[in-house]
Amino acid sequence: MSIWEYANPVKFMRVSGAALPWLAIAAAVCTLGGIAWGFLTPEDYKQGSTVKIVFLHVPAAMMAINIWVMMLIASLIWLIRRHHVSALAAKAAAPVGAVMTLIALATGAIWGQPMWGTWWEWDPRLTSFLILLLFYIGYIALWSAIEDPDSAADLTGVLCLVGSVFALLSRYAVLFWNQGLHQGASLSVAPGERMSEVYRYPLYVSMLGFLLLFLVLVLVRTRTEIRRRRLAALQAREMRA
Amino acid sequence: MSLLAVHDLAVARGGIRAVEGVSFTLDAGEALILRGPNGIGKTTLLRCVAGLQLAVDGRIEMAEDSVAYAAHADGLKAALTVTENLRFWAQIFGGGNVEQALTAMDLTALADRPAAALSAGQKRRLGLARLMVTGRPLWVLDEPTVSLDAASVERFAALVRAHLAGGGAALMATHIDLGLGEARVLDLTPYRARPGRPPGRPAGFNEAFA
Amino acid sequence: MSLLAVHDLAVARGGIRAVEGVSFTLDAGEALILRGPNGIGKTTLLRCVAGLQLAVDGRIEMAEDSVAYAAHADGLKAALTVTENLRFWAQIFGGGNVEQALTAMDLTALADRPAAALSAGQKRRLGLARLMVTGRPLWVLDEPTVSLDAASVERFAALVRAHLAGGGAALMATHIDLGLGEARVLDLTPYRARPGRPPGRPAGFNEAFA
Amino acid sequence: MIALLKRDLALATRAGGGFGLAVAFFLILCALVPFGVGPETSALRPIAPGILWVGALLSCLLSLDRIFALDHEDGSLDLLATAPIPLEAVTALKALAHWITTGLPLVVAAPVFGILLHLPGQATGWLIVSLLIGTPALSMLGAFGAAITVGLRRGGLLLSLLVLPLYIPTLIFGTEIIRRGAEGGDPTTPILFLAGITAGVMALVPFAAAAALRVNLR
Amino acid sequence: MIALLKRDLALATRAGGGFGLAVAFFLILCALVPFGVGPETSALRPIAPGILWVGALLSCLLSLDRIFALDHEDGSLDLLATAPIPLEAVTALKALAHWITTGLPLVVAAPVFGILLHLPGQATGWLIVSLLIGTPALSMLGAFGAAITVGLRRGGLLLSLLVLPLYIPTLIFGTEIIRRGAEGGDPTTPILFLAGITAGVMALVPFAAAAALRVNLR
Amino acid sequence: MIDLGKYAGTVLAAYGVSLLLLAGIVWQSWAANARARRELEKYEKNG
Ligand code: HEM
Ligand SMILES: Nc1ncnc2c1ncn2[C@@H]1O[C@H](COP(=O)(O)OP(=O)(O)OP(=O)(O)O)[C@@H](O)[C@H]1O
Ligand SMILES: Nc1ncnc2c1ncn2[C@@H]1O[C@H](COP(=O)(O)OP(=O)(O)OP(=O)(O)O)[C@@H](O)[C@H]1O
Ligand SMILES: [Mg+2]
Ligand SMILES: [Mg+2]
Repeated sequence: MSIWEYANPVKFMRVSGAALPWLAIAAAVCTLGGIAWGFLTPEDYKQGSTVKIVFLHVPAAMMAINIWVMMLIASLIWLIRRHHVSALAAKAAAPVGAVMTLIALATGAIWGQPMWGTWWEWDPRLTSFLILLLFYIGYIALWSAIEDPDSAADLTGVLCLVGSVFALLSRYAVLFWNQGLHQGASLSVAPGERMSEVYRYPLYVSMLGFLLLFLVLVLVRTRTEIRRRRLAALQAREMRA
Repeated sequence: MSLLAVHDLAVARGGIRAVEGVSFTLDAGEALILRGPNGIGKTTLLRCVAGLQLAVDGRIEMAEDSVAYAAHADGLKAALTVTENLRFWAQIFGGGNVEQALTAMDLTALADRPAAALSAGQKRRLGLARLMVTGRPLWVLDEPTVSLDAASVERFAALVRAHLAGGGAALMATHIDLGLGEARVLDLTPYRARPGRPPGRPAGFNEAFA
Repeated sequence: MSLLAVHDLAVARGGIRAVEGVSFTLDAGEALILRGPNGIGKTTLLRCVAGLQLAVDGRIEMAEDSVAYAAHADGLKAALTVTENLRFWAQIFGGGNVEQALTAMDLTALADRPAAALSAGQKRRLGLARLMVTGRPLWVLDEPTVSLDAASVERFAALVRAHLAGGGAALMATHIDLGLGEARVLDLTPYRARPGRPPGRPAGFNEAFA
Repeated sequence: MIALLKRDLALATRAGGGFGLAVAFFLILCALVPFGVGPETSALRPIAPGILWVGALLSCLLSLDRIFALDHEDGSLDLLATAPIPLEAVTALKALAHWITTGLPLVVAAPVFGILLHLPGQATGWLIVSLLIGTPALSMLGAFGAAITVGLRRGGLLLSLLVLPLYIPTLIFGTEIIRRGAEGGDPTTPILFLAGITAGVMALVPFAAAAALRVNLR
Repeated sequence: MIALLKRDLALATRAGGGFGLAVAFFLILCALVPFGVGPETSALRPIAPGILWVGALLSCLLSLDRIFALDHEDGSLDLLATAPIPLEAVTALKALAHWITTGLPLVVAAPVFGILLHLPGQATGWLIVSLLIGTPALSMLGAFGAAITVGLRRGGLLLSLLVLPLYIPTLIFGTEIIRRGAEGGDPTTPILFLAGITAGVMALVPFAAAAALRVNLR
Repeated sequence: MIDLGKYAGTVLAAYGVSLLLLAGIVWQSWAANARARRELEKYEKNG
């Protein structure tokens, strides 16, 4: 059986419906467990208790990027193979990605206040995230503006493609822009290898939790979209008859 | 030689099939009139033939670049004069005699008027004159005589006859009588798509999830 | 008692008079149908009566706030449901029973659908239901049966008859048969405005400088 | 009357209503300016109030053409004109609905976006005050511009051109409030002027807008 | 092909075509900013390149919705799609026409408006260079956004929202050219980047835009 | 209760904001799904 079969709405509904309860439990356990564990870790000698923010910040930042990549893949599948469910999955993922980006931005900003003495700095990495948020907003806005679902799926797919290229391009432009000003004085975050095991394991759990949470949310939201489409389809057919 | 051959065509609008199983051929010198109640899918079928949308099923056989399409919107620019409008389309389609088209549709007197100052019927005549300058053999016309008065309808019929006599063909959708007695008529009512999930690829979201 | 009296009316569109010298009265319980070729000025006259534009000449006598106007555009919001659309207009015009209007136009089953999901004919029915909730005695209708199928046209005729029986009146412009045999018909063709500078105030720039 | 307001709010928040687009545009503008003028706090801080105000103005501007045009296209405006509500009230209500769906969110969002531009903390309060007093005038003047251009196809750019000059006094007093307030000065005078402008606009412009609408309807 | 370009230019310069509106909008924007940030030279000079670029960007933006929408409404787009010109060429030509009627006038006007913002003299040349290289990309990306939103009524705000993020790299390199040039540095690198972006956009975006148009036509 | 030191406000704010946002998207997803299911079932029942 090929993976493409799951793009059949009926099969998708059946399989996702069966998997969802277990996934939801796992997601809840890992997310809440990871966050709580992180909250209980000891203070860092340098960053104090603010190190606890990493257990929200890093998973969210990671997911923010990964979700966009997933949307890109789903859009490509739709544009090339015309699997309707994958178009709806891309639509379903976008708000989740936007929220993840917001969490990364918000926790980063809150963290920056004690660490850097400012809420916001036009550091390349932060700036790239702001730009990513803009792309999410545009994508979501386009989906909600177009009434005809077939056109909406195609047009948002094209936008996702072009947007991905420009998101990448913007990242390089931003690197050029800010380093062109103060050479090398970038506010880079702590390198990973300095992180001790006390922090590493809760971080892994939390990252897994965010990933599972994303999966659950995408499945639920895709199911919502499928139901809405089905209702609209039945009504349209009745109207035509 | 047939200018257009349609085999077992199914077309969809709004993600749902409108008509299916439509087949016909159109030879040089022939005219075919599509009829059917509102919403059966005449416009959709014509747009498929014109290449503006894809057929869901079936085949359309014809030479490339042989279609001239005309619908309710005439593609006229209000700020340009009658001649300018016509010359533009002549250049885009590569050829076509503008003067001759103006004469045929009795627009010579209005040649230097901006299109904004034309009445609805005059605009429509200009839209039909555009067909002549495309130099294309197959005319695909969607309700071509909307808002024309009786004299202009006759003039239109004469125009189509001349086109047919010159080896062209015409495919038209209309609700009213065009005064083209020799044209074949195809009523689309029996081809209305059956509801229910059809086999094969769904036409769009609405069919995929119905 | 006459609901509407029009005396020697002249109306203008695009700065030029369309019809002039039109007079008629409309009593409670009466319907009047305006006829005439395209572009004669039916729509313009109706908009004058509805108070949307000023007459160039002549008088229109009627009680204030007695007109309900309905034209091609139904004033429906695609994003609102059928009930929401209707309730809005009922509230704006102060009163009117929404349920009853829904029932009369056979829209109860569709009450919770967004207007976007209605077919053209259903939209038209909703537009007519709007007339009922205005509670106004004089209906001014511009081509009310466009895109209605035969059954809906009959339903519309019944609606108008009920309105007339209830002491209302209707002024309609149409090209087709509405199935209202009892209605008077006024052909506007003889009232086409004579070209040339009319006496009195010019209707607009185009006339002032002609 | 309330029904009209409620409908406009409902339409704005339903799918396709464009609620939130103005705020998103505002965010983009605030993000673009640093790309243009450079990321240094010293460059951004002094211009932050001005940029925020100009940004709010432009965001307001771009949503104006919806005020009447959609109602014009679907015939609602004809029907509203024959309804027993004066057209002046209709314009005022529609401007109010525009303010609630556009101006108010901008006021709420401005302090957050101020962070991006390193707006000094003590200026934030004055930013909110000035926007709160000033934006109603923006919506009402915008409704006037929208009423004038309602009959034009794709008249968005012309609308901007007509309306922006009308916004200048509001902009001047609005930023003056923030500047004085942030410097610890007394912003009472510009506040009074701004409130005066807004009050005057609310009282008089509906009549002009209704007149323009009547011309466009016939 | 030439006929299409000529027609679009003729339409833009006839009555109602909106030629010059973008420059007027640009002027108003440049005039508004000093009201917002204060009139001092010291305040305006450092931000002048950025403001001019952002202003040019926004002026370009507001005229975008005309690129395809008018042709869509009157049916010309259907006819162009059936004409023996590939739709990719149509989008590229329309973007070119937009650039000639909007981008080029902005390039010409920018140095003049730079005076309003106290742009330093040695920066003017670089301003022109950067705009000349960058604005074609703005028009082409704008045509892409216009193609995506052509079916929407009153999609102007959404169009801006989609297009502005795509403008970011152009904006960054454009202002970087001026900053480096004015400081006497070597602007070759940003010039090369900007030219590269423009070239890439011109080569690839017409295909995306034509694909979007095809979706909207069916 | 664990001691967060001088950064208590910072840490709590970060956790608060994040959990709020997460709860928001979870709730919205769930509510929308429930609503879609209800409407579809209602339609399918009414024929
Ligand atoms: C709004 C602001 C911020 C944003 C958008 C942001 C974004 C990011 C991103 C994208 C990552 C990389 C995640 C990955 O690739 O795994 C990251 C990691 C990290 N950030 Fe931030 N950040 C922000 C502010 C801050 C601040 C203020 C601090 C603390 C001083 C901080 C500390 C960290 C740390 C410690 C990591 C983990 C690095 C690693 O081990 O990979 N961030 N952030
Ligand atoms: N934008 C749309 N979205 C969804 N359905 C549509 C859309 N446009 C048309 N339809 C539907 O598609 C079907 C076919 O429409 P089409 O315009 O081809 O009919 P037609 O035969 O040309 O009708 P007419 O005689 O009124 O011109 C109709 O049932 C119509 O309701
Ligand atoms: N916007 C306009 N500018 C100039 N002239 C116009 C305009 N709209 C209509 N006209 C002209 O005004 C005259 C009256 O038009 P009106 O719409 O009242 O006609 P009508 O009798 O309703 O026609 P129909 O039967 O087609 O509905 C027509 O000659 C028409 O060409
Ligand atoms: Mg049709
Ligand atoms: Mg009429």
